[in-house]
Amino acid sequence: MDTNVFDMGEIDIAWCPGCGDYGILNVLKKALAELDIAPEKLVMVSGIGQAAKIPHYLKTNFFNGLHGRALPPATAIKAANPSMTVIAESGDGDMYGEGGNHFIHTIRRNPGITNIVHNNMVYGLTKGQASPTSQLGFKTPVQVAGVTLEPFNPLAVAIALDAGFVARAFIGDADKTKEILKKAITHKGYALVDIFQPCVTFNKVNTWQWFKEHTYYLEDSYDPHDRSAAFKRALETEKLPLGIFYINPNKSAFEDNVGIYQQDNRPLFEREPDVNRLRMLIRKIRAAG
Amino acid sequence: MDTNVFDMGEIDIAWCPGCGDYGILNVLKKALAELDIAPEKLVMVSGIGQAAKIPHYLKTNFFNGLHGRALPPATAIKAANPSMTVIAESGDGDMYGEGGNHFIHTIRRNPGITNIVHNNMVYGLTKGQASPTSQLGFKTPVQVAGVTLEPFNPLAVAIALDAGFVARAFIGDADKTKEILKKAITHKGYALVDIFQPCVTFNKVNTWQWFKEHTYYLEDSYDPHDRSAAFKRALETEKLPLGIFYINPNKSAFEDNVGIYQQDNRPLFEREPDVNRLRMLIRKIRAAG
Amino acid sequence: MVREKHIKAQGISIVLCGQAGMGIQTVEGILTGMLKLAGYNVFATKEYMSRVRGGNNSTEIRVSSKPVSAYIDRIDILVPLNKGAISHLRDRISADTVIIGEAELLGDEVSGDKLKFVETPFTKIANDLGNKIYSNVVATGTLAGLLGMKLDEVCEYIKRAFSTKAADMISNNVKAAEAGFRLAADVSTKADIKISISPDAGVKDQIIPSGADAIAIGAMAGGCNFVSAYPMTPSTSVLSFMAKHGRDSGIIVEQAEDEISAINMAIGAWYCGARAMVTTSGGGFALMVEGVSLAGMLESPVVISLGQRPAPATGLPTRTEQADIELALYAGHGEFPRIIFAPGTLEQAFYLTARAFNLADKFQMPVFVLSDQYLVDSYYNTAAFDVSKVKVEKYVVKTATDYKRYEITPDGISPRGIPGFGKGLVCVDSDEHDAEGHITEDLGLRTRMVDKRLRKLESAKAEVIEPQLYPNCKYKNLVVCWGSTYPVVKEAIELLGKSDTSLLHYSQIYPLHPQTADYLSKAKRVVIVEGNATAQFAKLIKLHAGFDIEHKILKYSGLQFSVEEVAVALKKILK
Amino acid sequence: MVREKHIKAQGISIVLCGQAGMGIQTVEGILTGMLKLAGYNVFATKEYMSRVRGGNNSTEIRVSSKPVSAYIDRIDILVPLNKGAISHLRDRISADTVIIGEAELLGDEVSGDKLKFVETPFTKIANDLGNKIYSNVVATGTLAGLLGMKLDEVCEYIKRAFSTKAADMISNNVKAAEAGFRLAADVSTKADIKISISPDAGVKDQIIPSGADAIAIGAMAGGCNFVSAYPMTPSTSVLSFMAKHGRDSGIIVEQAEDEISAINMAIGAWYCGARAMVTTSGGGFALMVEGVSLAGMLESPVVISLGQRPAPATGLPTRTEQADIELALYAGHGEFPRIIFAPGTLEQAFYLTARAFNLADKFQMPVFVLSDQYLVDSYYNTAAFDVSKVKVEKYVVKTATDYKRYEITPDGISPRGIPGFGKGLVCVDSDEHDAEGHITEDLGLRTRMVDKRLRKLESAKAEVIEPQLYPNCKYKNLVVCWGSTYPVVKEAIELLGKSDTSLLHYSQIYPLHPQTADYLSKAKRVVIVEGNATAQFAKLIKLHAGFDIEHKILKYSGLQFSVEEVAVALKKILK
Ligand SMILES: Cc1ncc(C[n+]2csc(CCOP(=O)(O)OP(=O)(O)O)c2C)c(N)n1
Ligand SMILES: Cc1ncc(C[n+]2csc(CCOP(=O)(O)OP(=O)(O)O)c2C)c(N)n1
Ligand code: SF4
Ligand code: SF4
Ligand SMILES: [Mg+2]
Ligand SMILES: [Mg+2]
Repeated sequence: MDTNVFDMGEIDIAWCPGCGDYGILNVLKKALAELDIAPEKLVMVSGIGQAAKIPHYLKTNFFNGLHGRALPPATAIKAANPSMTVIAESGDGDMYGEGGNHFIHTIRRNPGITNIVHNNMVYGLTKGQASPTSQLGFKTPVQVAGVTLEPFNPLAVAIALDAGFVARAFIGDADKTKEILKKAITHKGYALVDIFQPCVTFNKVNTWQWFKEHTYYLEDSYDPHDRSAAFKRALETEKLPLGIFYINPNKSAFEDNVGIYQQDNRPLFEREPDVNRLRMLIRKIRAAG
Repeated sequence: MDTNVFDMGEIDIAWCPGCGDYGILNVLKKALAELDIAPEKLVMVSGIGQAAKIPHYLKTNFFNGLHGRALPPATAIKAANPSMTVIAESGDGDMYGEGGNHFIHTIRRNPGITNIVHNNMVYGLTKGQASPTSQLGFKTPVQVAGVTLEPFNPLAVAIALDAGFVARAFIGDADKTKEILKKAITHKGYALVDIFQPCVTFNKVNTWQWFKEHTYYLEDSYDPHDRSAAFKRALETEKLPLGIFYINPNKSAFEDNVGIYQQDNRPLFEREPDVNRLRMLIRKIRAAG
Repeated sequence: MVREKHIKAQGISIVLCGQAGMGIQTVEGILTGMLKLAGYNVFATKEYMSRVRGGNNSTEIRVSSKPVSAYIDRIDILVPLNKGAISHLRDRISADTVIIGEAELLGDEVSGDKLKFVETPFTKIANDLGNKIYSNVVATGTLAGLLGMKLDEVCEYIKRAFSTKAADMISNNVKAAEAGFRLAADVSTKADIKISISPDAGVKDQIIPSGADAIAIGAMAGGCNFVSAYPMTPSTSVLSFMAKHGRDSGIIVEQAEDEISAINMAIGAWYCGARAMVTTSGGGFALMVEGVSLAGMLESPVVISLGQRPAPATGLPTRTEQADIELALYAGHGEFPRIIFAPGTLEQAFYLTARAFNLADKFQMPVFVLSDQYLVDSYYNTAAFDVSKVKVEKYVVKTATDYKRYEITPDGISPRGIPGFGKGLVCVDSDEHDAEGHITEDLGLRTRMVDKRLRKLESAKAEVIEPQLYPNCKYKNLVVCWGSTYPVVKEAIELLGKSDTSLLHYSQIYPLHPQTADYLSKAKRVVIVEGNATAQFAKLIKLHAGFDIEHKILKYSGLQFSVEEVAVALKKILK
Repeated sequence: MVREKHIKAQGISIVLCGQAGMGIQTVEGILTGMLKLAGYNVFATKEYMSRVRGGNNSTEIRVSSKPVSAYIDRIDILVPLNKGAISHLRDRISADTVIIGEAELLGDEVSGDKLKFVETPFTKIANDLGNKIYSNVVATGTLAGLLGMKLDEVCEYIKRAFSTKAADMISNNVKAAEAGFRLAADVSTKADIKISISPDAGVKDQIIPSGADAIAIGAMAGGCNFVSAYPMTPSTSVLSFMAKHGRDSGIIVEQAEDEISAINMAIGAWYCGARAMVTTSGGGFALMVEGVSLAGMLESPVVISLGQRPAPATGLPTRTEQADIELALYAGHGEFPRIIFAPGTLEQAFYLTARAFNLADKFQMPVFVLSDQYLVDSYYNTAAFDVSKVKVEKYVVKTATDYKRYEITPDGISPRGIPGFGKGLVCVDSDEHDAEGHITEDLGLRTRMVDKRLRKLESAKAEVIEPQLYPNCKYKNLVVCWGSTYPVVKEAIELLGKSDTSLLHYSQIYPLHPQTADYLSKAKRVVIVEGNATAQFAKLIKLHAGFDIEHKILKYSGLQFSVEEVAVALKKILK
């Protein structure tokens, strides 16, 4: 499929020149096109933030909801119509801060969605406060003496929760990021892709250069099926590994667990209540005798 | 100190006969007494649930707040007056379900509080729905076909978040539980103690017997300072280890990081605004020139 | 005399009282089941503490020759199961109340000679059968006997009720019931009561759902196929019903990690073509307030089944109140329309919940079904809900390539497409947006979008349900109420027996019916009855109908109104 | 003529317009700083898009011989910095508007001959100095020159403003300012404008805070020592101020993981003796609704600084609106009292925020300071806040061993102890509780506790702040407004020049001042001005004062009212 099916034409993009978000947008379009996912069969779900504006910049169905709340609607959308490809995409503050509880429990629930997080280690849209992934000592207008909270390690937490697919990318490397995204999107069940994305305006510490210097790829020989090993790699801090940390292929997806698609694979919108069954049910209430 | 300083006298306790909650109450009182923590210097903070009723059953200061919201007020209480001993105690649903986001971020924030979780793998007060720690297949009036969500592993997640103290106990062994609690309470910074507590009314699977058969203690030789090793042990499921999984002694507590107690250790309630400083500040606004 | 007459007219009231976990529910379940089956009119309601074991809970069962559906204070027969039960109900026990039970269990509470106590050896009989657990069935038998049931009907029912148990369990239970039944004659004599309630031919074909059942079935009839919720008393019973019967009916029922997730899931589900509902109570709903606002902005349908209980905060988890109107009405930042139903009967609970789905879909706004613990937990026989009267109205359109989700239309309603149905793209946005659903900072467009959203309220007003006037449309005094208090106030007015006094019951409280001022200003005196402390519905009426109701009967103890107390309060005002 | 007179009376209005990140703020900051220092009355307000770079933002700066504090539509001098700026402001540009800038940057937008455009080579001059970044300072110099400032004052200020930079940066900036200053004469001639605004002796001793600054300093003066918040426009500036100045003043400022945590932290902090505040906006506040109810039940003080912006949902993040009254008023399940302030001036923002802490502490209830983006982001010179006028009133008691947190008292206020202070234990509970703070199911006590909590509202009513009447207490027409619109409506009434028309401004909107009906019924015609679509304050007045305001001037585009539009709308109504 041609990438340009996702093109919006001449639009005004609200991101700063030089921002890593542009790269993620491009890579995502390419990945989708290469996977032949038609715009009408895709739903982008996002929260609020700079990253969360991404659905406005590619041509597809989208649900741009509340700050921190992309995962619950994404889960429901997938469950209501499993034939759709669903991507939930937002920033680090949105997904790991405001949305932290959904992050944990969506992983447990394991819906067939791809969760892409633009990790710029800062709150971009609200002008530079610390995000959960901000590094220790990072100074901001609110964290005036520097961040003292332990940075949130999304990979380690996802592995602790036995997420089915856990990966990290750096948008400085578009090709590899695209390959990771493609694998994530085709993974059955929940897939996390945390993408390092420099915020050139509000994060003067974790710059393009910094990410380049502080990342490297997991070896080709690395086996992502060992949870404890994956955890150990996720803890590395001197240099941050990139790639697919962990895959658990043995999990069934939420939309399969809800138990209504086994006999009848129609999405919910095509269904009508079974009036006869309902009549019987009404008769049966409290009719123990 | 005598345990009876915490006794409430003749009161009506709302727990079911045979519930593990009684044991936790007793052990807690003993631990506190042995640590010589006076009732007036202690604040118990809880949410809502059967476990969360515990502050009503021992004589001390308490803040019995909202379901899922024990940790934020506990953090603030400790920060407002670091000389108090603060214990945040609730059930598994309260702490890991409704309160999941606070659980994550309180660990990152690392206030000097002890977080005790009554883990009965069920929602007791609301009559038997699944909790985040309910085991796969566990049937309830809401999870009619059995739980399909991956059980929440609080220890693995806490270790992933680099919590300073992570332990698990089983109230079937009061003495060892007491020792663990004492270490947790004296730990500087956040300490998690997840306590297996049979719910005799709504959890007919994870009974006293079941816990007895499915738990064992970490070896004496086990070193709780290795994070990856701790993680590995936290993943064990055939038999669930008990004891102190992980200690990180190198973390500074939130109340020390807020930066106001270094020069002046008075609690907030003893302080008055510095009027002269304020006058100067008012003069300085937008007076760049 | 008067009392006999009243019993004749309104049937008998039996109250069971004991600790949580003692088996009140067994007696209640079997008794109401067999009575209903035998064609008696039955009503049951309970009040209980927020604990799993212990405490003092009670259930009232009314049995009557004619339909009954309201809580009364009067206790004709009391079955106390433990010490504390009698003091718990002290205020409701009169010299005429027949108390049957075991002095040994009840202690000195029954020793007062003002009490009409008849010793009934339930436990002894049970022990003779080999296990004291049979004592509940013995008591059930006694009550059945007192009520004039036939022994074979009783035995037959017991057999069926325990049919899944072991053979000796079944036969022992039957024996227990028989033995209990035989006690009845003795009680009747000793207590000098004679109850003559006749079965009602119509009852057999009726059903006997609780408020929770009615709401849940209404949702199913309304095409609900997605429920996301977090457990919270008193809303959990709706959730459990949907869970139990959902899967086989193709309904997804998911317990969310919290209420925020629940409502955001529900909105996502509607976006993708499902018909979704959340069930919650005040405190849980408080967490959904941002989500309600999201529904307002996305113009998403969403059905919110909100079971009220006393607040603020955790309040009294298992009690009842009507204090969340204002919260439902004003929840959400910013301005956007909504609809609020407040059923007063099981029938209304069924039809209005079904209707909620159609209106939510049609007007693309949040629709509330405001119930409370009293409504949800009470049940009585009522005509079988007629599913054929409910049409699932779907307003989803198949999109064309140039589809625009937020097309500005005269009535404010934009045709609603869903992804995966048609050739168009469906774009919804929580920011202010243009017709295509894209973020805008065009401030003129902003104003038009606000206007568009608010216009939908005008459309919704055209379909407001009329308040119910009872018994006459000519009245001097008008008693206004809403939601669950309907049967109570209705019976109170009957009890009062003033032909110049009518009742006006609202089962839709917002938008307020446009003729409200007409109804109210026709009366010489208007009284409102509400289960809250600040007369919230009266305020709504003042605001939207410009009518200031002078007399207020308010209750906020956590207990529902009783027929008698409403009658007494009305009498004082209308004297 | 008229215009000249107006400029004389009300000073001149300069508007800067460009993309985010282009340096509007630099020009604005330096210009207002030097003007204020030189003794001019200055007012500045901005409107901006929700983006970090690009788009079209503008700042209005009014400079005047007498105090000004309101937004006007009129633009006397426009400095457009990019293509799009002129069309962005099209509606506000008149034939008299002098536009200075660079045709090359602005493209064909300036080619229309209806525009009074004067070419000013800011960039060229900057490039000559070695870097185009100096162009903003060149423009600043030109504006300073046009306004009649003295060159040495300008240079002096520039030097100080850049004093932390490298020496050549300082000198280049001074040169840039000088060069710009010298352009002014040319502009003056070409555009045929002469501005004569005189410094005002009083201004030098004044301060020039924004609304956010005023709220933050008010909080500090009120003894605030704990702030927990989650960033959200437009409340973040209060949070940042507290963060910047907090530590050294012994204030704990913590960014919470979400708004739920923020309010629960704040309540916990008060419990332990802190004086805590949360700062948030509508969507964030929506998440605090359960917490507000908790404060109601615990009888916890809590101060909520709520900056309004257009909603529902994400709405227009960086714009203004007054549509969250009802949300603030009814937030929380169940019934309990609260207080809502809505400052209209910087002075009110300061004093009322300080007062919020005292009242919260005294009445043990949530107290809101309702602001909005317009108030928070605007600034002007005002008398220095007098800290000595603010007393930190603490109502905490030292507990005795028999201390009972919820002792029932005649005024509903129980002495509030805190843990660690005294011999007693302090037990607070979100369930309904007894005097000791323990869970109760005593339903009589429940009723008394509800009554006790509601009684506090009566106490709070005794301390309601009077609405401000301006200019006369004799009037035929009365214009009612609240919150941030005060200066705008005030100036509109001055502009209107009708001596029979007065303004009534509410800085406390709940409880509503008891004389409201008196004020309103004295007028022949009453008009309300509100920045929302459904006239929420008018509804509050209808409900609590029983007065139905007929005429409404409402705006909900996301922009604040301008003086002119209020004047025009009033004229129409009062004709
Ligand atoms: C309930 C709520 N709280 C706060 C906000 C304000 N807000 C919008 S985006 C954002 C943070 C954005 O950070 P991140 O998610 O990291 O995205 P980025 O802008 O960095 O891409 C915040 C705090 C909001 N819109 N809603
Ligand atoms: C906001 C909110 N949602 C839901 C509830 C209802 N609720 C009270 S306790 C509870 C769960 C209790 O489970 P857990 O925390 O495991 O405690 P346990 O009773 O098992 O000790 C729930 C769902 C509530 N009180 N508040
Ligand atoms: S603020 Fe940062 S994250 Fe946002 S667009 Fe600009 S560079 Fe990107
Ligand atoms: S319901 Fe379960 S957890 Fe609660 S008291 Fe009873 S046994 Fe204990
Ligand atoms: Mg970010
Ligand atoms: Mg539990």
